[in-house]
Amino acid sequence: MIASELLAQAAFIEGKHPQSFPFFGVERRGAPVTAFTRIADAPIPVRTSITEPDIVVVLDASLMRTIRVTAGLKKHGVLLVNSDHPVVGIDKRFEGRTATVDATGIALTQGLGTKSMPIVNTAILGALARVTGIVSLDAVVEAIVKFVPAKIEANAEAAKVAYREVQELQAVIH
Amino acid sequence: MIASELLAQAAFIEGKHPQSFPFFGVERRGAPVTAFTRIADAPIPVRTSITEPDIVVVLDASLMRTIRVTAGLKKHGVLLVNSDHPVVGIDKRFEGRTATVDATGIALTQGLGTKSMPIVNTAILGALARVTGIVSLDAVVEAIVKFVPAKIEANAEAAKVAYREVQELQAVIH
Amino acid sequence: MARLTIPAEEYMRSGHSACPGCAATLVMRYVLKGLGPNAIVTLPACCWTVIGTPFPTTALNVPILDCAFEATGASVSGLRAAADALGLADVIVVGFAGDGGTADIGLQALSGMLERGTDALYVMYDNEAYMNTGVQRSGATPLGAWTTTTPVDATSRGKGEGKKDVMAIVAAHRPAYAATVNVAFPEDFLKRVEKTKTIRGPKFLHAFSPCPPGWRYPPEKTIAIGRLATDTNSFPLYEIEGGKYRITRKLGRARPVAEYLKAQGRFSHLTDAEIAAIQSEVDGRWARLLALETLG
Amino acid sequence: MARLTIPAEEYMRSGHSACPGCAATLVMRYVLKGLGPNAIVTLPACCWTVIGTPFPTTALNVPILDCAFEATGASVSGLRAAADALGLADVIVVGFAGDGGTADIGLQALSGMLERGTDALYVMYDNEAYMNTGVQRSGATPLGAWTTTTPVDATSRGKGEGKKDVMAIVAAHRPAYAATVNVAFPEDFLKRVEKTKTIRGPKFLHAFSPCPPGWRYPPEKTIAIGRLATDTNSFPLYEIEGGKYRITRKLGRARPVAEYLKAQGRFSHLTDAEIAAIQSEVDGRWARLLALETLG
Amino acid sequence: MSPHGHDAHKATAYITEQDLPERPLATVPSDVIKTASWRTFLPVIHLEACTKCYVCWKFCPDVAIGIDEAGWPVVRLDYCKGCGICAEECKPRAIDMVKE
Amino acid sequence: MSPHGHDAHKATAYITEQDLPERPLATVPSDVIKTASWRTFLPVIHLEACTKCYVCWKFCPDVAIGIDEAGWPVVRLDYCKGCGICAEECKPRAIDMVKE
Amino acid sequence: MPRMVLSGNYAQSYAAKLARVHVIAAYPITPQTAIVEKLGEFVASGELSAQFIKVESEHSALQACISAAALGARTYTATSSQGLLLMHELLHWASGARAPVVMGVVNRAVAPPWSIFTDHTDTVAQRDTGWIQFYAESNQEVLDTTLMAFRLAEHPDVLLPAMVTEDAFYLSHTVEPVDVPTQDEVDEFLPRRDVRGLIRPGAGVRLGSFTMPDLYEEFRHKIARAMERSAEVFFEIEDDYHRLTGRHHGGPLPTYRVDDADAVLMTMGTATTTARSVVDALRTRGNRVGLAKLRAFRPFPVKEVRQLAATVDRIGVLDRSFTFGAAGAAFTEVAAALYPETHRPALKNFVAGLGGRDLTPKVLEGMFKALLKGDGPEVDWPDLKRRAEVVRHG
Amino acid sequence: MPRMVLSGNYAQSYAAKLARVHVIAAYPITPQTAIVEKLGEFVASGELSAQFIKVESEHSALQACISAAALGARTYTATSSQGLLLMHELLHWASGARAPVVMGVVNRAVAPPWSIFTDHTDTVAQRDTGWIQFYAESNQEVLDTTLMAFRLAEHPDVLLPAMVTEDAFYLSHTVEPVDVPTQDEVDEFLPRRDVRGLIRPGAGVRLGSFTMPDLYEEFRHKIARAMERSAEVFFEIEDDYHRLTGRHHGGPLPTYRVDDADAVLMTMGTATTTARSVVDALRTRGNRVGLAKLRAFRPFPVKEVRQLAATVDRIGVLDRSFTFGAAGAAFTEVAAALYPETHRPALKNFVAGLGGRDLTPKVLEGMFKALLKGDGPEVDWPDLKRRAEVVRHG
Ligand SMILES: Cc1ncc(C[n+]2csc(CCOP(=O)(O)OP(=O)(O)O)c2C)c(N)n1
Ligand SMILES: Cc1ncc(C[n+]2csc(CCOP(=O)(O)OP(=O)(O)O)c2C)c(N)n1
Ligand code: SF4
Ligand code: SF4
Ligand code: SF4
Ligand code: SF4
Repeated sequence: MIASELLAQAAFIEGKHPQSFPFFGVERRGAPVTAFTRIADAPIPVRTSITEPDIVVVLDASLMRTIRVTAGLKKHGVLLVNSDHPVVGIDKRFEGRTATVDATGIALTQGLGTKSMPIVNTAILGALARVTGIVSLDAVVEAIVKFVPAKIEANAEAAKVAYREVQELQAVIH
Repeated sequence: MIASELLAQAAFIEGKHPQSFPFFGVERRGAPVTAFTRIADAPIPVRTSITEPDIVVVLDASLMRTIRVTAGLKKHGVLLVNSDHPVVGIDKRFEGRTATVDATGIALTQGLGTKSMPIVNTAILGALARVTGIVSLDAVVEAIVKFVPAKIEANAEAAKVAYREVQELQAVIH
Repeated sequence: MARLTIPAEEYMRSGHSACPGCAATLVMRYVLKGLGPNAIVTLPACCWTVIGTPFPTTALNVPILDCAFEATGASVSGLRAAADALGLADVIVVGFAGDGGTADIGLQALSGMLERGTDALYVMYDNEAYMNTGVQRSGATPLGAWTTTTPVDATSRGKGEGKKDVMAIVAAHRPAYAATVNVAFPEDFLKRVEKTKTIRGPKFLHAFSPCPPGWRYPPEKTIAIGRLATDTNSFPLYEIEGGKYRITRKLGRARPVAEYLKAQGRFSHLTDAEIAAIQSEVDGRWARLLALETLG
Repeated sequence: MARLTIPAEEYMRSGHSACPGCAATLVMRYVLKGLGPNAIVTLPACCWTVIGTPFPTTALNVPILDCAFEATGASVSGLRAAADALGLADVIVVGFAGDGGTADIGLQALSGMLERGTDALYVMYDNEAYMNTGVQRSGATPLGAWTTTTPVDATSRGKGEGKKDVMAIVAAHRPAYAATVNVAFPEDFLKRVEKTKTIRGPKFLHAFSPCPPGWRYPPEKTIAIGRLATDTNSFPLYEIEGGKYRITRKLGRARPVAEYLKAQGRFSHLTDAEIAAIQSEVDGRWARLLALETLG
Repeated sequence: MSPHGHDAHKATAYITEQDLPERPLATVPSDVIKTASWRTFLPVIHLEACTKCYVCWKFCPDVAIGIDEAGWPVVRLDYCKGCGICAEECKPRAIDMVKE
Repeated sequence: MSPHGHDAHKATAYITEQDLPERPLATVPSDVIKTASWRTFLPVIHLEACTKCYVCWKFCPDVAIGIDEAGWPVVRLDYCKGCGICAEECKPRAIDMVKE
Repeated sequence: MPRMVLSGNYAQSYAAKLARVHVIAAYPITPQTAIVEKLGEFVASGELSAQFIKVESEHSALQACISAAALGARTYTATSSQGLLLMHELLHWASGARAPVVMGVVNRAVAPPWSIFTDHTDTVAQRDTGWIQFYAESNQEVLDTTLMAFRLAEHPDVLLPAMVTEDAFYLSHTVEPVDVPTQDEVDEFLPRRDVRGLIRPGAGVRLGSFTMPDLYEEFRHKIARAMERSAEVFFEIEDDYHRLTGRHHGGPLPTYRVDDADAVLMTMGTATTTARSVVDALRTRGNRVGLAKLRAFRPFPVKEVRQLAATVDRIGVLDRSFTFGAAGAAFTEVAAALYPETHRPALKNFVAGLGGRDLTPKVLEGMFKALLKGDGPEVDWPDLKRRAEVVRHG
Repeated sequence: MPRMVLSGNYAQSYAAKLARVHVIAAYPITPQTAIVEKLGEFVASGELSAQFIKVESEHSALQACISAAALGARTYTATSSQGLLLMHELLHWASGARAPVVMGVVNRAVAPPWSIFTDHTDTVAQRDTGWIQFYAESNQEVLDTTLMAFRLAEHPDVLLPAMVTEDAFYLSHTVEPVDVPTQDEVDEFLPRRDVRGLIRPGAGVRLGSFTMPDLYEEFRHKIARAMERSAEVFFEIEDDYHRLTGRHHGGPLPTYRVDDADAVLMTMGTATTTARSVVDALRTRGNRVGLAKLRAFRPFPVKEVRQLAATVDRIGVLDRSFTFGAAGAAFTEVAAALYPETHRPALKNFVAGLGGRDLTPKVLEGMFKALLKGDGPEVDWPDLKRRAEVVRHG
């Protein structure tokens, strides 16, 4: 279950109306993919891709070498990146908040996935909960318990650790 | 090539506009079939089955045991039957002319088909030419020469013999 | 009643529309005699679509479900699944198709049925061409045979390719049971059919089905030609059970294939050399069959 | 340049969209290396439709003609006929399809191509499931393998049916040539491909094509697993020419099939008893192959 | 005017849309159709030669040989199409095909 | 916002209907698409251990091993997806996979 | 009635499960795959007692369903795009045989060129096959309509196959909250199938005979009448469903803010949701616009379209497909339906959103504006990427 | 130009032969069989130098043609009914790949129940597939139109597949005199195919790639424009053909005695011939009636229909097929075409002649009379066999 769908489940647990969907190229493992999630208090009134997100989550920082992940991101939005070091100088035009979490490291510590294919979904959600408050950590953990088919403990733990360890860049460095 | 199509070719040779088509059940060998031919001096202005023919030709007299072949036949039309004996008492309402020809006998004499499956098409056409004059014997023979794939001589001869031997019932016997 | 060598019950009715002398009717008659009243027949486009007589009449005492020409195997699986889901366990599902509907356009659906292991009987009556549409070549038309699409002509000597070996294709799927049957040998035919009732899984019968107009021979010769086919090893009778081949009718010495070929108009153009080539092909296939039998 | 054991020319380009470690790319790469620049590839729906990269890019240096999923064999015959009619005799027509597109939905078109004797090469790259749609069972999925439609579960132990024997089905059509090839043995692979260039008529290659995400193993193991498949007799290498079988890679002693199975997540649920059953199935098939080789 | 077997249903009660079942479901036994009209030659069984082997019964494609109470084969005249198989296969040659 | 390989054509001149060929005929070589972004680990070849056997070249699914003028294998960084086959198959273990 | 976060695909699977289908036969195709995988799981885990036929093609899938239905089974299949096209012969077959098969379709573009994204060509091109067609806007509607489709298809006055479609990815892969009825509720709404008159073991009957010209036309007319009746029956069914679940999706042509509207846009599928918010936005800005959702495309809601047109002066019809050599299919049928009316609104056809092109609020707003202005061509492709220059031919 | 007595089927075969097709791939089906058998004979006898592919299904037949066409071959196939339906996926494919395949179709009813007789459902149901469609009235028209279809399909401004249809038995098996052009004449009219831009040995190109949402719609629009252009190109081609052979069949919508007509019947295929004689008969009796033949159904002749309607007050459209849940397809499209017109004739739809039901002068006369009277339902099945009693449902 991909992160965006789990996020939707967590939001739902909190009584929100989530809408979540992948932008589906004909995905091949390892190829970069995009997914969108909308969360609102009432049913979502649109069914289109999101071109101007409030929050961008990057699960693989290496993509940032070739792709401008902040394209469309609202000026005062949030960028959350899976990375073991602070990411800087991404986009001079971006004035929002940036946070990083070593989701890969956390996942591997929890035994999620393999070295070449770590499964970082749950860790990143923990971090997202902390940085944005859009869902609570409790809801994330409950969603994990309900919908993750295997290694529930480890996944829940990954979310919790990430929640603790996520680093927000205190100042926007240009 | 079935008799109706050969008739069309003969009529065409004489400068007429024929239109000929089978009523096609999903024919199985041996099952009775029907075909229609229209012949005119100008293109035929209808494309429907013929329900009120001027001429009815019966290639297998045994059908007359179960089927009223004169159904629809115009009151003063012509009925031509392949039979080795005069056919009588067919239909009291029918007031037209009736003729018979032993096309089976002629075909077998000419070596056309087998005893259980004689090929009577060409013989019957010869008789038809004589009884109705709708096409000439010459045209029938020419059509045979041009379009019959095998035993051309024998087929032509069958037409000629039938032309000679066809019997018209002199009086309509009720 | 008197001593009959095959069951007396008739599930095929008179009044059907087959050509005089048609063997496809006997295939149906024997199959149903063997299976009894629990059969449900699914029928794609083929001569039998017409033989079965037009609406509102029907020539069988068991149900017929018409299906698309190319979909017999799928129809069979659908019926089986429905019977199982509805608790109609006794139903015997029968797919009954011609060689064109089996070897060509319906091969995939048959393959699917075999692969997924549907418990049912598939009967291919093999008149070696598309007869319903007026004698066009099928994959199962034998080498050298005339059809309207394999004309005999300056550049063409009847069919240029060999007969598709449907039994070998079926065997490659490792079905529960497969056998060749021939209407000229009704008792043997019935034995095979009855055997299918005792075996679970996909079963296949390849039924030889001479066709007077399509093969160009007089209708009374249907049985004689059927006999010749087997007696010349042109159509050997064998079964395959759990992968094991067994020849069910072994001849002392096969008669020359020329006898079989010469009885039919569709082969009348063949030269002696061509006949000899066919003979050696038949011999080769027979030798292979014997070898397969020993293979086990 | 240095001493290479297979041709240096590349007809497959970088930049393609295959998963890391995908063997289907190597199958294409080797096939085209063997055939050279006169190949025209017709491609049904399969992973390669995507691997080949989206419009306006293309990953081959030779033409690709996309065709309907189920119609590769027909597309091949169409291209061959056109090439012949237009005097493009040098063209080598290649149908390149997955196992689903060959053994299931495309079987009929393949059978047609074989039966009518089209002079062309058909390559089935066998990743043993529908991978493009995300790992569903195909006829060619082996017994016991997990796929999304053969779940491992209380009532279900992966695929319940055996692997469809496409080579046997092809062989039943008596093609001009058929062979199994394996990307783990590139030199042998190239030999087979090059041989197809010397033979007229329908040719078939069954190419083993491990798939990391579908088979659940790390991408670097693709070649190792390919090797194991052949070294355990799970995927023996052999050819069939004019009906004669020849094993092209004979082992002293095969390794236990468990080694092959245990390297893959899709088999990780198998019990020892289940593995033993698979072993005996593999042994049986190998014995039969040896017997077929002696048959001639 | 279309005098063949396929018109047999005209003998039935299916004439208007309202007569038809909602689905195209045929239910009338085909033996309402008499196929005698297909016949040119008729099999005549000479019982004195008949051995009651029932080969004729077995091989008749039209189920047009019946067996009477005494065990004799009888031709069901309504249905025999005259293919001649019975006569051909009858070993003791007890059947003749005669032109009607 | 859809940052994967399938957007590579955005780098090409195909933008409006008028740029397109009448038929859906693709003509741009796929190597305009750089698949480096798929990679997590990078193969590093230690030439001192390399025997020039070219196993790495043979088995690379992405044609991402080139051979330089001196006959040494080189990783084409733009295309290598980091599958690790080269490292796995290199007998003398001349290739390491290193996290980028 | 539990509420779950489900994708459109899972909404299909849950509906089929709740309908207690007897037989499922389906073949994978993106983006339908999850429907079938989920059903496979239900069967494998024993949650659903059904026969799952693993077919080798969509053609076989539908034949298997038709044959199973002939024996009395409740059957379900699902497909998309090429798979649906491959079924075409059997789509005709299902209606001719009066087999009440229910099918989920994920609307996806047709090849070539290949595309797996939303486009209505696949189902629109089946408009002549005698299937009832519903287009869904949300996953809730997918689930509810599928359940209604079973009851409608099997209704003795109908006996026709029915499909429920959902836009690729916009529904198929989008998760959102869905109220899922309980098994008891569904059992009440949708009792076991009534199979009187079908083929029965032991009976000398035949379904599908060769039929002569004297009766074939009459069988066609029976289908025509059954299709007409289905429109009426659907109202009853929707009311029943409403009573049971409290949900009503508004019949074949639900409307939104049309009462005083100067211009109404007619949409199918997910474009409706976004269009609705555009209506609200435009209304806030003083534009009197409204929306009509073509939920049932077959039978075509002629009466409802006429009713709507009676009070509106401009109607735009948005087709997410295009019939070459004609116009968008919905547009054509709307125009034909309104032909004999005395009040005839100006009609415009918008062709957009093909092959997965996003139908953004902006594009939809443009349509409303063009409607209000009344300019532009009769058939417009408003979102095409074009250059100003002269078109090169050839 | 020799005159021969030919069936409609042979008219197809002669046209394909005269077109010097490179590749033929076809599968037998009644009543198309003779087309292919005859072509087979031409090839076997050496009269035609072409590759004849003996396929195992119609699906494969069309794929073989599409692939052959991609390499530059002129290709021909022929089918009917179920065969055409089975091709459906590939019908879409041919237009998407812009393959100028020419196909002869014998219009036959679709199963179940089985019927081999005339009915237009098979081709009408392909109206959304992007094929050019011509319906022929006579064997002469079959031959002439097929030759024109080759040139039209291959025209660089068009590049679309085209089908020429003929009614089962009424043309397919009916022999009548036909003027057959000489090979020289045809060679002049129809030069070898221009194959620039197609796939070529040695080139790294690909036809049919996966395409993302940013460009798919644009390819569809290209097809739409090509289809539009084909209407114009056809006029040129027909003029050329006329210059060469002296024959002109009157464009996409030839009319007969419509100038002062109070009522006009629109027909497709062979019903036209009989209807024409009915027009004459009624005219003799003082009824001002006329006839329009819908010769081209795709592209639909919107302009010509509008022109016709400008001067006529009542139009009847005869459909030899019926779209369940809507109306006859031709009727629907005529109504849609006339929707925006100011002068709007009363329209009536006659559905008749299905499954081989004879369209007799009497039935056709009834239609004219109903038109003139202006009574009866909007959509009428005038020749249905019904009882007076109340209809039983279910
Ligand atoms: C899709 C499709 N294509 C073609 C046909 C026409 N058709 C009906 S029966 C038949 C031939 C059947 O041949 P075979 O299966 O050998 O049976 P036979 O007629 O010889 O008994 C054909 C081609 C059809 N009904 N459907
Ligand atoms: C008629 C049709 N049905 C289904 C599909 C969807 N589909 C595309 S590729 C594919 C699986 C292909 O499997 P396989 O041939 O084994 O090749 P692989 O993807 O494994 O390489 C499927 C089911 C399709 N394109 N067309
Ligand atoms: S054509 Fe042949 S198979 Fe068909 S009914 Fe006649 S004899 Fe039988
Ligand atoms: S899914 Fe498997 S076969 Fe397909 S591209 Fe990926 S590795 Fe290759
Ligand atoms: S496999 Fe290793 S030793 Fe061989 S060429 Fe490559 S790096 Fe060198
Ligand atoms: S890691 Fe894989 S893709 Fe990269 S060079 Fe090695 S084999 Fe090629």
